[in-house]
Amino acid sequence: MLIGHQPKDFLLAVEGLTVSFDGFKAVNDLSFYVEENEIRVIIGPNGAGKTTVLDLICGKTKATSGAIHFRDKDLTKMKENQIVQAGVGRKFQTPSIYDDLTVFENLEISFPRGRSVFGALTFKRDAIVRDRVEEVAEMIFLKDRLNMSAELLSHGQKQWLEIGMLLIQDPDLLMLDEPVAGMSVSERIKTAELLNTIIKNRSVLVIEHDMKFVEDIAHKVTVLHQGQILSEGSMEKVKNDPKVIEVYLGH
Amino acid sequence: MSDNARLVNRPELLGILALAVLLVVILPLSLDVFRLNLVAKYLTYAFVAVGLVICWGYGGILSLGQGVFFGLGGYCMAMFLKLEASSPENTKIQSTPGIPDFMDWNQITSLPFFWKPFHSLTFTVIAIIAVPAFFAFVIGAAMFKRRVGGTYFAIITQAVAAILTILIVGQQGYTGGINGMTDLRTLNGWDIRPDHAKIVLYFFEVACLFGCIFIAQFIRRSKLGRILVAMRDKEDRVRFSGYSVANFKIFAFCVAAIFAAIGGAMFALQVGFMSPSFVGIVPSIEMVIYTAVGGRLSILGAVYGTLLVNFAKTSFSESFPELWLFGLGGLFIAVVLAFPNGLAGIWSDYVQPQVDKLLRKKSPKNGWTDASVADGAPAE
Amino acid sequence: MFGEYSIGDLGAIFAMQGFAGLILFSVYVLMALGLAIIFGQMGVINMAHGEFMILGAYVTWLTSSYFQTHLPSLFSGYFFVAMILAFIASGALGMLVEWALIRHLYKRPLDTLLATWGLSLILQQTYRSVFGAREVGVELPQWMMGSQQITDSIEVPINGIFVMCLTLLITMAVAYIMYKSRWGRQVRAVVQNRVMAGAVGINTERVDCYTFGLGCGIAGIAGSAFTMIGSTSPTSGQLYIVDTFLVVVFGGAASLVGTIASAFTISQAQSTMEFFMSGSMAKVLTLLAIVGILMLRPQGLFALKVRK
Amino acid sequence: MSDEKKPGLHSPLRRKLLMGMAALPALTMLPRSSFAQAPATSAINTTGLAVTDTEVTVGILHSATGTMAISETGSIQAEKLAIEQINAMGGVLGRKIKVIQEDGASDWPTFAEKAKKLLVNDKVAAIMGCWTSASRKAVLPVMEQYNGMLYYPTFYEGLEQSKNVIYTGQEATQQILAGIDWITKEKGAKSFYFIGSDYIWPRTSNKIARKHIENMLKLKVVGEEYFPLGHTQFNSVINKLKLTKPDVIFTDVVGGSNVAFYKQLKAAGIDLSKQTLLTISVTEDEIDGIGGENIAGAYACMKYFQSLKNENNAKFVADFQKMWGARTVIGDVSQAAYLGPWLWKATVEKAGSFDIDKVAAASPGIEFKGAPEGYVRIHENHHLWSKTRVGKARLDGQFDVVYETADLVQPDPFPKGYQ
Repeated sequence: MLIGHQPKDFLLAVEGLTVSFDGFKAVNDLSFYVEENEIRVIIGPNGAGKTTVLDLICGKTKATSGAIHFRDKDLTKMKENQIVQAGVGRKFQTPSIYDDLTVFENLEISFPRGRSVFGALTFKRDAIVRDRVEEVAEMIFLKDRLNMSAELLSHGQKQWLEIGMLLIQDPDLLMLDEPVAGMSVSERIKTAELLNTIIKNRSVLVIEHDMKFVEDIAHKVTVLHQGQILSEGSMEKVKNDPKVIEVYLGH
Repeated sequence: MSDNARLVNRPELLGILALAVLLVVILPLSLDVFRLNLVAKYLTYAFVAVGLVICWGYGGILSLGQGVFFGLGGYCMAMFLKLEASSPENTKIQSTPGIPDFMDWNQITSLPFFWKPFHSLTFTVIAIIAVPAFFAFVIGAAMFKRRVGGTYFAIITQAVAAILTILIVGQQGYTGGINGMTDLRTLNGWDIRPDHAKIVLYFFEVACLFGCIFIAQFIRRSKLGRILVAMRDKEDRVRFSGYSVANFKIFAFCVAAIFAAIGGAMFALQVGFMSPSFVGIVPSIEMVIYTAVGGRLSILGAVYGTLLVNFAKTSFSESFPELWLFGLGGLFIAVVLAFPNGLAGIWSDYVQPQVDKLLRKKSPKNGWTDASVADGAPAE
Repeated sequence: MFGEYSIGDLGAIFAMQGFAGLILFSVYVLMALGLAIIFGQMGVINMAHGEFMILGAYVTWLTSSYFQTHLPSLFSGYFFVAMILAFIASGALGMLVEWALIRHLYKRPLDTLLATWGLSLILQQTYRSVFGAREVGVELPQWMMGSQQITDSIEVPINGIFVMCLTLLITMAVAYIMYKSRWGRQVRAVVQNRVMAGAVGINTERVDCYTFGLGCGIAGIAGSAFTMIGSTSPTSGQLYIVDTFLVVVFGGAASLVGTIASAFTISQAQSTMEFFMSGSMAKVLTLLAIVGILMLRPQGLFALKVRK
Repeated sequence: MSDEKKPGLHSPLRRKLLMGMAALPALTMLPRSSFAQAPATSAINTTGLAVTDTEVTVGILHSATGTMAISETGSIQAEKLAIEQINAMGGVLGRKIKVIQEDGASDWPTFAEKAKKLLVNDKVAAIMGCWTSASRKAVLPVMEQYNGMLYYPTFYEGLEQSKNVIYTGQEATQQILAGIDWITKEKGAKSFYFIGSDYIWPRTSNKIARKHIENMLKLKVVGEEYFPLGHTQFNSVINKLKLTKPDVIFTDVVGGSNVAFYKQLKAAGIDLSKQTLLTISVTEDEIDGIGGENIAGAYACMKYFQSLKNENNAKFVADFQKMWGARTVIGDVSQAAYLGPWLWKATVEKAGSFDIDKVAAASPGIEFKGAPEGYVRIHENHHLWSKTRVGKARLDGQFDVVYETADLVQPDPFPKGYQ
């Protein structure tokens, strides 16, 4: 919009982003900007293209047209692992962890060192790694389960573990896809607490349905509808936008 | 080195020692040279099986073309040996002495350029590793960078095996055709055919096999091993933890290819010839079954599986040739349906608990399982 | 090489060569259809596909022997009976195999590959024990032999025409079953979302079983038809397996149109190249080209870009 | 000793001859302590072979499983028949032949492994076996290293000669040249088209045929095509045949490809009663699978056909079918395999010893007058002198013998001017 030519002022600048699947435009000419240390929540009805936006940013899906700038890098031209290395972390909707490994190993793999083939071969589990893993494990309430096989964790614990895996990566932009979905009430509370601690000092992009939760954390809300932005701004502003009300009540 | 980087834990160490005792002491003492040479032949396949543990068991990449690499390694070795066996004195009845006999039969009058470097043993040894690694890299890079995996990859490796077989058979002037390269005699002047040479070669091979086992074990215990497991499980997650999944797959595939090639080279030395019948689809799939029988996640299991299947093949086909195919077919099905972790799975599910029980009774403080659980963990 | 022939000669040869390509095309489609259903719709790699074909061939041989000795007057029509029997035999065996083996392995596609390979070994040895190691010669009714003169210099083999018609018929039948019938919708529903399909009342296990049976049954018909042009021995099935898989994969596994298109491309390429170079090199080049293209376009010729 | 138990096994004349041959060394070498007594084991076996006072062990090494089982079954049957007949006549040097059969499983290293087992563990006095060139090439170094004796039955490409092998089939020049000469004269052929499977035997055979046709007969070869083993689609090459219209199609396609080739040839309207086709790879065994109606009219160039009319053969065919079933057919290789045990017996008896070196040295000049193909003799180069014949395929899967060379053809495994 205003300063689209100087994306450096934003951490993330999405401009004119379009992707079509076999003619169907899941995301259509979408533009939005995320600042440093901003918490942005994307809401919208099912099929609005929310998850697709995250897929596009993290490189899982290739854009048909448009640009995604992260600091001074064009993410549309990079591979997934390069995007991660540039500082973008992504949590999936369903917990995506390694069932065959222990909690410790799950976290260790996400530790940002030894990511090349040779690096992985010569990787040593030294004090730095161990301390960091333990620190993160403490944050995600799994400190006493480090040696447990991850497949034995409960659903909520798996969600936490994945959040922990992101945390240990220390990304500048954290993308969370429905982090509290499928959790029990007590787990939800703990998760909100957890998220509140980890979103400090970084930008966060969250997809969430739980409005209470959204209201708690969001700096700014973007409402997506049919692949396009319906409304954008503070929670207060969005809530009172007649277009938003129509879409939500229409359902 | 910190405790986590320890190469083997206690049960594994015992397993390796047991295998070493079997291969280095028991078999050589109890078998005559003929049988020992058979074991040596089986062990050449064990190299392939160990490679498949890394590539298939850990990496989840099922290659049905390991015969290609076994063949490439074997042919590299055989080319060197054949050149040595084709000295001008040995081949003076040919129209062009000094070139391999099959070239002479095919009216080739001078050594083709790509044969010439194989006069050098050093070059040959490098080629045994480098040629298959290069092929595996090219195939792997092309496939994995484009996210071809699973069944597609298996089918394409099969096609590669088919292509190479047809090429070798068709280009008989350069490759010996369907007969392969036969009558290999000496290695740098040292006759590889007599019994004492077979015994020396056997121990050399066992040493190389242990070398490969240790390399495989090192890979398995490194973070790379855990990444392979992670990849097999949730490929996308690994990618979004910042790793290039393709590179790791290429690496695993190349390691498997190199192991297979070493096995092939050993085969040429042990058996004294190399032929396209090891390159094709059927032998390639049989090599997979060795790994499956041993347990696709167990390096030592792969060796035992190879020995067991081949021993069964030899003895069955001696007494009941008809039953053998039923047996082999049944083995494939049984391993897949009932024992997906093969011998190693049977061992850890049924035998080891009994052993543990016995050991615990004797010395309650010295539990193996404690060691294995704690291993790989930070707190110790 | 063409200098010494007249234009008419050359025209005739090219016409016949085009026809040879069409026959090869039909053969590939017949081979691949059953596999395309099994691999494309169910994701199962059936390495015993060739053996199911050979079962059809043996059934044809048995039928022909029976008609020769018991019903010689009806011999000219036995082939149709044989094809139906081949379909039933292979289909029934397929359903049995699905029930006993495949259904336990749907979540492990690579393991189906190993298990069905084991099955293929067992079937081969069974054929060898029952029918002997040697090839059996299937005698054809007189009307299926020889060729049809189209012009003075163009003639086409009758069994080639027969295979082409059969292929057309079966392709149409399969297309109808998969895309128009209620059952076909069920199959596709199960492919797309097994849990959901089960939830809306589709008996997914039965659909799987019938789908596998249908694929194997078509393999049986293909085997029956191939007695006209190929050999029938316990190991003949293995000759087809790589080609068949490549046709299916090259086409893009989930698409019948893709399978047909890829069969067409491969057969035309192969038959054209065979005309200009030795059969061995033609084969190598064809395979290389397929592998090369698959490396560049791993999803095959006809795969849709879908939203995951 | 048990000679009389099977009366009529051979004609009386030949039986006397064989008896004489068997008795000769016994008479010359051993003390005549008793009429029926066999020579002492220590005298006739100085190298530790598996020979006892009553038995001698011989190996049979063929593929009973795998793709080659189709072809090799006939050889196994013929060898077992010959051995049973020899045992019925009293065996070799008074010792019954005991057979150890091993399965090569169509896999060349397995052949080498089993050959080694037979020689090293079982210490067999001779091995009847191998079929493909590849299996022979794999076994050859083993035979030479451990000094064994192999009787190899298949017609093959030549370019080989070993002290440790007797080649009872024809080498390429023996099989091909006379046939090509005859067909050229008979049909006034001017042009030839070669079609073969892609491996060493067809390529070498075709090379020899080409040299003969181009250099000796001054005629033309208008095409030469090879297909991978197991290839089943021949429509393109059939079109090329239609384009080039050769006088003679010369084929050496093997295995399952054979069936496909002839079926498609017939379907394409190439009538073998009008188009001359000469094959060197189709015996009665192959026609079983191809179907007589698909190949009737083709000419095959072999040294033996089941329909051959002579006393020996009538007897052989009757015995063979009695042992293995009335519908069993006998091809060229089966007959050659049948020669192996008989030639070995004759050689051992001439040498008066089972020792390999003595048997190898005694081999040249050994005759076998009871051969179904007629008289054969071992050449200095360990191949057989034998006649070449051309047969014309009939509808019932048999051949009419239309030509045979007047004399035995000399084996020439390293033919000058053909390499």
